[in-house]
Amino acid sequence: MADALLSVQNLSVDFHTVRGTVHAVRNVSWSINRGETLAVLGESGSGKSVSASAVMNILDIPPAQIVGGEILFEGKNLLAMSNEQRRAINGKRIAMIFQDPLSHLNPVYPVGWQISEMMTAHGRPADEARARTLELLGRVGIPEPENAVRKYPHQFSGGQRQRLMIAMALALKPDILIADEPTTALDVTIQADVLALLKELQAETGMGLVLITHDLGVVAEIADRVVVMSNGEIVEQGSVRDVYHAPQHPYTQKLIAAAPGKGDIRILAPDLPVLLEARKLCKVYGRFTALQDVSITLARGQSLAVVGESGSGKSTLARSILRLEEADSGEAFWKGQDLLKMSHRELLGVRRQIQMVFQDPTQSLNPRMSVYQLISEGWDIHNLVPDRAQRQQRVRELLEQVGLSAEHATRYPHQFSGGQRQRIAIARALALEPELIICDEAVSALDVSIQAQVIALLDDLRQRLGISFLFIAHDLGVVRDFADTVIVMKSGEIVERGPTEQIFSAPSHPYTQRLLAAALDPDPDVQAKRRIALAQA
Amino acid sequence: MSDLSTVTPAPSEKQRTWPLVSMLWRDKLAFVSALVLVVIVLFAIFGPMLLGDLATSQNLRGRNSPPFDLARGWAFILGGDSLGRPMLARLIVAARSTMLVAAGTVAVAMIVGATLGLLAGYLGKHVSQAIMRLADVIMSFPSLLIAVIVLYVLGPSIPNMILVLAITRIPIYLRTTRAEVLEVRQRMFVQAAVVMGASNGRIILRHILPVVAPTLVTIATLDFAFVMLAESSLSFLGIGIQPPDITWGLMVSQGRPYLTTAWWLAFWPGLLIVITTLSLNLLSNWMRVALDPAQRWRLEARSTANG
Amino acid sequence: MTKLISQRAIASLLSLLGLLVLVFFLSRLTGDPAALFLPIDATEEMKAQFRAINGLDLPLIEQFGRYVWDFIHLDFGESLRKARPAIDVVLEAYAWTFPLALITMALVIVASIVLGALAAFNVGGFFDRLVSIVSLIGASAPDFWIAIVAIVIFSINLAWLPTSGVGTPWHWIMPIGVLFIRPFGLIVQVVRGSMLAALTAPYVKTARAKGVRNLPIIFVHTLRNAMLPVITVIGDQAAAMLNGAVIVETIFGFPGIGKLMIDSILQRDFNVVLAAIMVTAIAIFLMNILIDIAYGLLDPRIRH
Amino acid sequence: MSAQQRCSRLVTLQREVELIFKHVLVAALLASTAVAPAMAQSDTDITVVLSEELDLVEPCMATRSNIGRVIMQNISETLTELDVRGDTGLMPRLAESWEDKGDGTWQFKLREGVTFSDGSTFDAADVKHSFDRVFSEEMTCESARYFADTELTFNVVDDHTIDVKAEPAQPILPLLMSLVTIVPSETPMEFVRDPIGTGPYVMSDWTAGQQIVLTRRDDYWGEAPAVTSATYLFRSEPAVRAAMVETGEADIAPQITEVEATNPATDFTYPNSETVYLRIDQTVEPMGDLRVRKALNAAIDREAFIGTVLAAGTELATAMVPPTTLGWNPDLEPHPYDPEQAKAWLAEAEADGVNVKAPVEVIARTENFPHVTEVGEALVQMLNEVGFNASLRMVEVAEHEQYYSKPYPEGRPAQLVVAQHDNSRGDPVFSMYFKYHSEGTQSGVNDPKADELIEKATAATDAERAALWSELFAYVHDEIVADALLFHMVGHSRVSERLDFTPTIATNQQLQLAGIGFK
Repeated sequence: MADALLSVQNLSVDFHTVRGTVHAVRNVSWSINRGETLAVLGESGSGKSVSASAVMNILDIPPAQIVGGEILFEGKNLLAMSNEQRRAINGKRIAMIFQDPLSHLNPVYPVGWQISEMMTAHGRPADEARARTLELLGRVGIPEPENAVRKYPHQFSGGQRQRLMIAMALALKPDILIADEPTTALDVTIQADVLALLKELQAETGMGLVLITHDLGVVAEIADRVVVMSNGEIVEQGSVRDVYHAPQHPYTQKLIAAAPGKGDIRILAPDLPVLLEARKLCKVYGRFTALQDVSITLARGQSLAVVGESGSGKSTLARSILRLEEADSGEAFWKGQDLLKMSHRELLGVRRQIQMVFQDPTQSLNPRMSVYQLISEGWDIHNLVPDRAQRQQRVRELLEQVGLSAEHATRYPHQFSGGQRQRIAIARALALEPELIICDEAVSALDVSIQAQVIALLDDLRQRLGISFLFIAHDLGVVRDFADTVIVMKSGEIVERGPTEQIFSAPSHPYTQRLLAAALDPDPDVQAKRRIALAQA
Repeated sequence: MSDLSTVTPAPSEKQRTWPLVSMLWRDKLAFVSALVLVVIVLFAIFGPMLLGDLATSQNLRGRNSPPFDLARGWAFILGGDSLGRPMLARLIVAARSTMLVAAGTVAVAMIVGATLGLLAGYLGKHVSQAIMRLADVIMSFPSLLIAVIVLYVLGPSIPNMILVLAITRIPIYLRTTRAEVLEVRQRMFVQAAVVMGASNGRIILRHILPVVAPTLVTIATLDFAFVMLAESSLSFLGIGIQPPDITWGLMVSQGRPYLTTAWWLAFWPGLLIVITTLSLNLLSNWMRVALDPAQRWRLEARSTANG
Repeated sequence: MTKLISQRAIASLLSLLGLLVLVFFLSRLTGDPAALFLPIDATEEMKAQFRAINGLDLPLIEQFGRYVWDFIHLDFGESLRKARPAIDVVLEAYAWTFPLALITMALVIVASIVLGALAAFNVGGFFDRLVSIVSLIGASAPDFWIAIVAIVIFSINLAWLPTSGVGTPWHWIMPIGVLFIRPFGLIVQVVRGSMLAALTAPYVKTARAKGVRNLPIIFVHTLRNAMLPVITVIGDQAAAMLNGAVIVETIFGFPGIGKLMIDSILQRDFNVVLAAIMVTAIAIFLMNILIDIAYGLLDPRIRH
Repeated sequence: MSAQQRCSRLVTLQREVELIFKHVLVAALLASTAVAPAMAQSDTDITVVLSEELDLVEPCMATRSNIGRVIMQNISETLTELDVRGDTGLMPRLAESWEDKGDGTWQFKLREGVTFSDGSTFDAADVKHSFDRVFSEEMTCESARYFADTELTFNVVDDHTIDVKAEPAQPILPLLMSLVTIVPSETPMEFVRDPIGTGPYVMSDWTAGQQIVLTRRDDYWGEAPAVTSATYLFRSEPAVRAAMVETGEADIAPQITEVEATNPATDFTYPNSETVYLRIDQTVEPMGDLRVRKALNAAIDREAFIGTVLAAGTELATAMVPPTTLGWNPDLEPHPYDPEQAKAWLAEAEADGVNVKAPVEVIARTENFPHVTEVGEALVQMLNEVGFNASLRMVEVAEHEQYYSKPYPEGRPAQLVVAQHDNSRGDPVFSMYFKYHSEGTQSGVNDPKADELIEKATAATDAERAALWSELFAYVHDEIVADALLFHMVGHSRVSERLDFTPTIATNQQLQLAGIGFK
């Protein structure tokens, strides 16, 4: 370990907050050599990024404080070096790419300038940097590099932006590339492309790759070794196959078990009454068509999943039905009445019956309202449950229903974890006893272990209360576990629809096929097979 | 970066407010500022009651007595003014009108501006356009002309002064509120309220206003100082507060002719304006950091470093 | 961009008309210019004659109609007191206010951006506190106070600078200096605040990970991103300055628009007041366009 | 507006815009070269710093003091001239002599060999034209007010003789002639910007907002004055004006404040012909009662103001006009300060059912005279000490005018208007009608005897006139106690030590450059 190119040894980092000191990581050690790929796997709050940030000297000190350990690069302790010495290593010997390339690229400078700067900052002449930039852009697959250098980050797609970040990071052929959740914000097909590119480049340059991720699929796809982190500590490490097939630590076991897409597939009960029927919905923003002739039917007790990548129009569909946006044309019948033609007064009555759970509970819950206020607000609006004692009783019941306890009612959203917050959002939706709940990426932002719990909760509600679900998601595994019917959308149109079983086992549309192929399986062996199959195809 | 929230124990409400006070105590500058403001507010509340007569008792033959001379009693420690009244007593008594004008102006401007801003931000394009044009008109309307019109038509008095100054400050709040509302209305929890069927009024008051309020309060703090100075300038031009009302701004402008011969007439009230402004700004700077979870660590870190 | 500007032009024209109506009628509520133009013992006949000559005896609505008609023909009327076209009087004053505002704002912008940015980088440190406190003290001291003290110190005691007037560059130093203080204090704070937020932005992490030095991180990467709110405040301050600096102009005998405005308002010289407001409004409108262009230059996302 | 006019307006606009850019350029250039200020002035050039800019430099407006200070007897001259500081009385200027031809007609013999600064010769036609301008319907000349109810007929006898007939007869017509400036007969019937006169100076530059420069004429009819050129600057801040003389940027600063006037070598204090008083409106309770007015006067400790809030040298007033005025009554004594007596009078009045507790507003105008606010505050306190229910109200100029001049606002409370009145004209007629006649614009008096006295005095001449005025002064001061006369004010001027010049009471209205010498 000591002779590794980069090794983190017994690193401990504290964060000082007003509530006391948080041990962000404790005694973390890992190492990497050229040519290797190491995955650091963990859920949010596990401290998986902290050690990488310490390597790059980008921890905010304060509040962070390195309380122990050392980081050896070529045998020299980075932590003992001057800022100037570390600056010379950053970018040149060790480079880093980040989760959200849009915010990590400077929005006000052309990308060409930003890539060149990586070189000029390390003393390369400007003309050489310019030439190399064009070369790099070509290499990472950005079309028309001569034009692209003059463009700004916002003019590229998400996948292209991550390619730009990669081009920038690799400009000086670093020995080690640290990638912090590089594909998390990307669509599955793009994710596959970016991971493939990283692998290619690694093969070309022989660099070591440290990949920080929460996604078992990504680990299975790309990594040689994996370090599993939980609560700031390494709980398990080893080769990817060993860890997947024989996890030793209970946390790792739980994590692997929670990975979606392995349960039974649901089958839609026949002859249920139709609740919602949308016909030929269209919505156009300027030159962009968000919805084109989209028709769906949803029966009572059905859970209909709408799958698609970003920009496919799946959220617009939900928002149009809810009249959060006005569709340009089409009809949407709720129990035979056209929602789109209702007056505000008529709509108010229907609003009780259709509720929505949003993607990010941190944002969808008003931070200044207590849980009690959040849940009871719907009753205020619709003049329900006037009795105070009865209200408290109902809130208590709802909280218990979603797996929280009654004393949570007086707290505020920020005092809960992400999964708990989503439960509150669900309780809020349930308070109005709706017949349909629209879930817009309702579990996408959650950690896998929590995701599984929330899915289980929703499924339980569907069975017990007969609620219908319109389930919008991009994660096929989750859809497979929850939906009985699937609609696949692309560019505002429905390209395929059918029972879940059929979509997953015998997709007919090429796009559906591509989606399924690009989805990563947590099992490294399965993933290896897929990779070979994909390469042959 | 990882989200650390799940690692941190969820603190209770009590824990959340007390650290603010202890954080304030740790930042000595902000703490002193808060203390100064409390004292000034106390002056404003009790000053006229206790010192009202002392502050108005003239003595023509004992005018402009220099400061730091206890011969005429403690009230003259800061000197006497051009009518032989004790500066200290007058400064304390003037705190009330000064605060009244400043606070009144800021309150009126904020309430009117924020209301219009909320409407402009949340209601349709036409309302918004109309309100914004109105703001443009107010902004190009010279404040001096407003002052002269109001004072001519309604006469000089503290409420009218508040009216004049408030009119000129409304656009600041209006524009800020509108800009914030345009952003906040896109947030998920507002959409969630819409889905539940909440009315516009409910959304504005229950969901948007509480989010916009901290920004408004920050602006108000800074505006407070601006208003004191604006009021002083109007007095300088002869269209501001007039005796027998008394404010620090008026005292500065009345002391102006004596700047070279009896500096204390204009200096003390000027100093008080500076101190108040400084305290408000320091406190507001501190608050901006303290109330923003993304920046709070700066204070926490400093406090740990200090001890 | 052209579309934006033309939209803005229409909106501004509307505001301009609103302003015209408002100022025209409100100012006429404030008393009789004849009584102010003529001595206290002037006869009623003389006052009537003055009103007749200046058309003030007509019904208000007719006066307004005439004013608008002339206004459309670029005629802003005669000054009631100076027997000259109001617009000439105003533009003459503007010829002084404009360079004063321009030079002062240029200095303010440079100084506040450099100091504010450095203070933000040094947050909580000595330099940060020094900049904050000095700028705040400067910004919260009454300006006539500073102006007179400056004259006493620099003209009388030290005899370095002339007391007032506009003859030479030396004459400009004190007015600019006094005028500088308040916007500087304000903008320094805004720059600092905006920079503080920008310095926590993810792209700063990227730059640090790239091995970029501190100075380029502050002045190249962060500053440009932090400039948008600053530009807005600069715009507000510049607009205020285009309205003239009444106090500074009054004390330093600087023949600018602010002094003209307060004199004309107090003397009820309606035509000059209206012309001054119109010219200022147009100048502010043009400046707002400049600011919109500046937004676009600074931030490509706005441009596209 | 014709097309041509519009075109020229556009050209003007264009020129102004160019001017703006020129200033920017010049400022930038100058700032970069940073040359020390070089005042290219000869020893006999002087600089005068005035408190306000002139709106007009129009000869027929020369009785407005800020205009008169520049124009009067410097650019434009009058037929006669009142010696305000000495006792010579009325002196010849452009008229060499005058005589009363009876029947209201006065004949003036004009000086010969006088030329205007444009080269034309001064003759009787110019005099007639000058008066035609004053009475013209096309412009509002200030001097017209001195002839309010008088019809003047001009009869040009020959080039240098003119008969002026006044209807009704005007005994002080020659004195009034000292108020009307003479312009050439070519002068248009509108306000001019390039005044032409017969005076020793000609206006060589007027840069609006900055300066006016007068240069000495070589072809002046009289003795050539010592000052070759005078530059007038405008600064509204008294401290700045004083500082400018101190630093050598200016030579004369009329109207500095008493606070600034601290250097005996350069600072002069002199009566400035201004009288401050409280105008009482007798029509509103409780001011209709004589005892209340007496109490009011007795309540004011006038002496306390002098040397404190007001400058030492300020005199207590017993009349609306300064002591240099015709008929001034030396026997009158200021009302003594006697608060006990005041209280007694008030009690007496109250016993008779007068509501002495009715609110009384003391209305003063900001910037009316130095320390007006303090004066107001002190007055209110003094009134309240004897039992009035007084409060202070400071207003700006336009509003003050509303309260000061008729018609007074309806439904007003009792108002005491603090006002300052200037009469350096030598004859009380310019004051008494307005302030004490029941028809007077600022009068709060409605007393038949006062009316009668004023009318009689106005028509009388010489000793009788003086006696009548004296009687009137005594009557309004002692008998009806028409108002609360307070002070004859003093002015302060700072004069550079290199000048031989002593400012006097006349300096308020005019500043004759000819009277300035060099040491």
